[in-house]
Amino acid sequence: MAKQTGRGFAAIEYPTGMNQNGDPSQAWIKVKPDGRIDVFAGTSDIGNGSKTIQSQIVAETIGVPYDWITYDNSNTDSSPVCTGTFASRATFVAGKAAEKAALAVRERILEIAGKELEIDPGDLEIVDGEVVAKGAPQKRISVPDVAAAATWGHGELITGTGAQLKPYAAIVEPETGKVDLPPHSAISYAACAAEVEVDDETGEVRVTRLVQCYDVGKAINPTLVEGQIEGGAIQGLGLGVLENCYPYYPSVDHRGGEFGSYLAPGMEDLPQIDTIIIENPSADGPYGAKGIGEMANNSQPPAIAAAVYDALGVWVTELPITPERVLRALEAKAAGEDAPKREGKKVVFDEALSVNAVSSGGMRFGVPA
Amino acid sequence: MAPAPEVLSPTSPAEAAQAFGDGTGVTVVAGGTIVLPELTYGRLRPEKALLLSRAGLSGVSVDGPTTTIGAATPLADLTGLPAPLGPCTANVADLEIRGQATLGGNVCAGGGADAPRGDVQGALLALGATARSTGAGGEKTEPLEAFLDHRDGRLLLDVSFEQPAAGAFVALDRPHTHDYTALAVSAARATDGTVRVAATGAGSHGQRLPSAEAKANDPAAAGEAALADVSPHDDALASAWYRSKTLPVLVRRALAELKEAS
Amino acid sequence: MNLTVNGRVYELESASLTSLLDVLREELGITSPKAGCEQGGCGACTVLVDGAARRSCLLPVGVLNGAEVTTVEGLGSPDNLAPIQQAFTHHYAAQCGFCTSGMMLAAHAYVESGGTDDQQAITEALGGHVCRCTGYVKIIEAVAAAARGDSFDLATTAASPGMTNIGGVK
Amino acid sequence: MKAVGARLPRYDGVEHVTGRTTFVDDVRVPGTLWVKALRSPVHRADVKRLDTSAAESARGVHAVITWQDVPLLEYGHLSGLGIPADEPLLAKDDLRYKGQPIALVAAESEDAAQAAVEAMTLDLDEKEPLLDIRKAFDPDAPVIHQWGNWYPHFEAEMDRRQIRKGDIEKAFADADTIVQGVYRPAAIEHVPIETQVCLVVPEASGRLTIYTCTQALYFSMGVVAAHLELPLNKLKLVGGTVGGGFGGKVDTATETMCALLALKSGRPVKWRWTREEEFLCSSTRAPWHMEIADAVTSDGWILGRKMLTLHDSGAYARFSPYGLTKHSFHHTGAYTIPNLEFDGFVVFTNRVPTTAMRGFGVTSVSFAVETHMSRVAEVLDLDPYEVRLKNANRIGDTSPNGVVYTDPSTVPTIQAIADAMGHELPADYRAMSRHVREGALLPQHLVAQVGNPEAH
Repeated sequence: MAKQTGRGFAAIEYPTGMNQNGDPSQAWIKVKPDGRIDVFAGTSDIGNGSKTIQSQIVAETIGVPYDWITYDNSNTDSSPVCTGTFASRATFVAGKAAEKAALAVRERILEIAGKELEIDPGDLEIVDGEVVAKGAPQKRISVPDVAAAATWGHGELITGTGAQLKPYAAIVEPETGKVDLPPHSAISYAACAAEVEVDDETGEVRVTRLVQCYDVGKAINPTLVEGQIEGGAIQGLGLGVLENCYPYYPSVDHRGGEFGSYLAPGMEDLPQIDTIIIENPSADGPYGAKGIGEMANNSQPPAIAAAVYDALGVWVTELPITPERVLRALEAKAAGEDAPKREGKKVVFDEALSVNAVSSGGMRFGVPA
Repeated sequence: MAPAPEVLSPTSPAEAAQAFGDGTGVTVVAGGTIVLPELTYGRLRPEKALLLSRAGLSGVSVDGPTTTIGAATPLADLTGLPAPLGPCTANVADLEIRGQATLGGNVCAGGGADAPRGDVQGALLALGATARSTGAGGEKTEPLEAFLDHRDGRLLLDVSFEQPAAGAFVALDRPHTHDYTALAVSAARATDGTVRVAATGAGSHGQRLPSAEAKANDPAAAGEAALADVSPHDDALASAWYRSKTLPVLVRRALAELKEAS
Repeated sequence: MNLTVNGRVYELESASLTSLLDVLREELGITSPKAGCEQGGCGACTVLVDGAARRSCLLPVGVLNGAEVTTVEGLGSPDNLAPIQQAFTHHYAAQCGFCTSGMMLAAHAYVESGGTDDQQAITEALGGHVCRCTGYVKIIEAVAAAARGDSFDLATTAASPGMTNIGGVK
Repeated sequence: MKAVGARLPRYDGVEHVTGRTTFVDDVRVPGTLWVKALRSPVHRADVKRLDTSAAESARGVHAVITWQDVPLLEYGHLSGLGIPADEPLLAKDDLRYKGQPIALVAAESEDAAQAAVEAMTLDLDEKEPLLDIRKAFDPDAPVIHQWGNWYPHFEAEMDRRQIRKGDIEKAFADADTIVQGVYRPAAIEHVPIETQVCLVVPEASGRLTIYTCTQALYFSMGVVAAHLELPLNKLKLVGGTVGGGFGGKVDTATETMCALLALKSGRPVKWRWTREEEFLCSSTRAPWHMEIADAVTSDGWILGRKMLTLHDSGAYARFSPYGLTKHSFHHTGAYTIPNLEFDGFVVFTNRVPTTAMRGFGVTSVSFAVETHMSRVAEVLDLDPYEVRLKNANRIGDTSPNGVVYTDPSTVPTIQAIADAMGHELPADYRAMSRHVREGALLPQHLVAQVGNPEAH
């Protein structure tokens, strides 16, 4: 019995917002007569925290406390359009719409406050729910008083709308894949090192540590960013070593219909996780934010595969890296059958998996040389 | 739609035996961890259900060298017992399931749809346990091995075994509290020196590994020999190939652990 | 038969083989226990039965006559959160919130039974509960904090261990 | 007080910890019927006969629907982008995957609905399924989809997604070594703890209120309206609070069918998938087959990459063409490779349709590209961090699609991990930045592409 340990590394990038863009989101805001803020948006919160993030963006942008915000994404009668919560777009795209709507509201608050205070709106700012003259803080009016003035003096609830849409980037040359516009308006970056412990007699792989670095643009709420990164890390671990709907695919036999046979990661799979956050702001996201949700499970599988190689000297390139696949690779190695085929300057791994070995001629992968 | 089942809640072992009768059409609900999903999913529509929770079939008693465990004893009550049974029960599912799942339910479990069940069968076989059950022809006490072959139609009352001189339990460790163990091996050395080795996950229920037992003094040889005793299968958790590769490892590790414990 | 749920006694109409989960959700309208799998595999339906954490989807209500059941509704209210609820809030242990009720009740039972802040012990107690969102880090932090008896500032949330922010780039 | 950048509590945190968040399954409407589905028991078959009459007359049953009840049977997930539809809402003439819905029942209880499903008669002519995407192109492969075994509707009606850049022949001719490998991630389940669920209430006004767990309210509203041929003022989708999605709830899996049952029965109907249905019948993350050959120099430059991707779409297209396109745009990973030849195919098989999942299209290519990078380093006997740092994309480099990168962070993220792991980097690698290439970092093969979208 021998437990072998190994380390592996990977670096990745991921587009934020929908591929090729063309995905609108919008926010509508109204200010109640007492200054409390209602935000209407169409973004589903799937646990990612978009209710929280968009509320924070609105609070910050207008200049009022977070707990003044009511966020309503509950139905299509009262919600503006949002393409949806996917493609890491709920903060990056829909959050930008919320920022724009809040800017419009802020502008109208300052306009009305300017009339009330008889000061040019350009000389006013909003701090903690108070409209204050720049350089003359004694001249002030609270946002609730402005909202009341708007309602009873101007006959309006202060409102603002904002929309975010990057135009669709069409593929203009189908032969080359060339696009007419950037196909995504921000890219996030990450890198990951994995440490594993492998039982070389049973093939069981345990991921013991993940050290990760993410460029998140700007962490609107660092706690929620951590939640995305940690949740992603363990899903990436699942992809790497545990999960498979069809354990013997392309055979579809033995598909698991219960938690007892589908290996979703559990608490005991949790490795030590160390994370480094970089904030390299994006030009298009709210406050420079990029989407963090999706990429969070992309860097671990290749880092784990490299760590398994480091531990055992075998490459397992079919995921997940199951105990069975590890043992089969070790057997091939012991039989001297795992080495890549060398032919001239070519080094060819995984020949048996290739279409060249499996297809009866319908599909080939040819390499010039 | 099926009519509502008759539900009986006996309050003593005798009442339970009587209610069970010859077992025809009776669904036994002990902890419920296996039966309830079958009911919920509509795969099981019993005519008559027997709830064992108040039947007085729960508890561990020790009489000299002999330990007797009531069939309705929750697995959580057994995790502190010596190896192999203690660590084996501790390896079943999670704290909450162990608090509810019973020894009898585990011994009587058929194979699951996707994976093996009946984790404790191997440990009890290694202990040379006997099973006391009722059903057609009345009460009967017999070796667990014999009982496992004709469980259907029997109501398990309790199992008994002599505490071994030493025991060991080894399982594939792919860590999942919410799945079944793909393969586990139990070994025990009785006070008379007899070594018994048994596996769960290598067949439709737990089984002794006589070829391994014959070479118990040489763990590596015993591991290889064990393959002669099993015909492993593919399921969602592991292939037959993988089970046949790891059974020798687990047998060897269990026997090595047993040596150390002796 | 009757059942005490969150301190209130109910006379039940459901058949004996009905799961406790169905009784709570469908007969009594108590919806915090979730039907995540009805196989005992996820833990989203966990409630306390006479103080012990149990999967309500696996319990036939017929065996529970006279039992005391506690759901999250019985732990604390929005104005008066129980310590474990405060811990889950402060440590951001709930993302989508679907596994949260079961997870918290298991955690509550763990803490009440004298559980410590040891990660391995927490994992042993809660390990059968599946959360797909959080990666468990913050759940473990929350349970450990509750076990230590920390007090919680609910206006803010805690950073995870092992997090470093190095700001911008060259 | 700052809100942005602050560790504020979750907006709905107190609701979550008090069990008061209302998920779809927690909405209570009196008189709600339960829904159960007749699903395909086989991977592939022609339907010879479907008889639902026994179900329709069964006790407690209020409505049964089949394909005949759907005003517009086929509406594609990407119809909004002009991509044609291929998937019927309910199976009509043939069954393409095990678990495909054929008919649905709304009845007064879960048991009654299940019993009615079991009373239906389904006669099938079972056929040989196609399951291995590598064999889909073979002359002897069964043809399982009306469009053939792979998707034929990319721009200009191409049957593949292509990327071409630079001179691939020259890159491979100039290479010191060619490293080739195959990468195959599996299908996985999304496993939200809340399974697919929907409740539809027919209102007195003639509108339908649809309580939904969709990740995309407007998208799902459009799908329902299209199938039902209803204007949007007839629909109100209520949602926005979802018990985990991860991409699987972008599919509008239940809403349309429940709407049809609500219209037909005049009663509220609820369909909550069992966990078993979720595991066996819901869409999955796709398995992919990727082959990469890199033309590399002995000192670790990647001159060119040739890549073949087969994307296992399952029985229907759903979002797969979108996913493959995204995949193709990122097939160089975080690196600048000036000569490229990428061919990707969306391949149909007789398994559940695959769909979006966290990292859609890119998770697969990240695994392939990065494992391949580790192999390249190993074959060349070079440090895996250094090979990556050298080829890492810089400001001014050009992407596979001819876009100039403006703010890549690849270099700093790699350096940060090297530091954290105590991995010693030589001084020149430590000094690297993300800025525009120059000097030793601008070898001849990279010159033409710097700052030049036309070098595409």
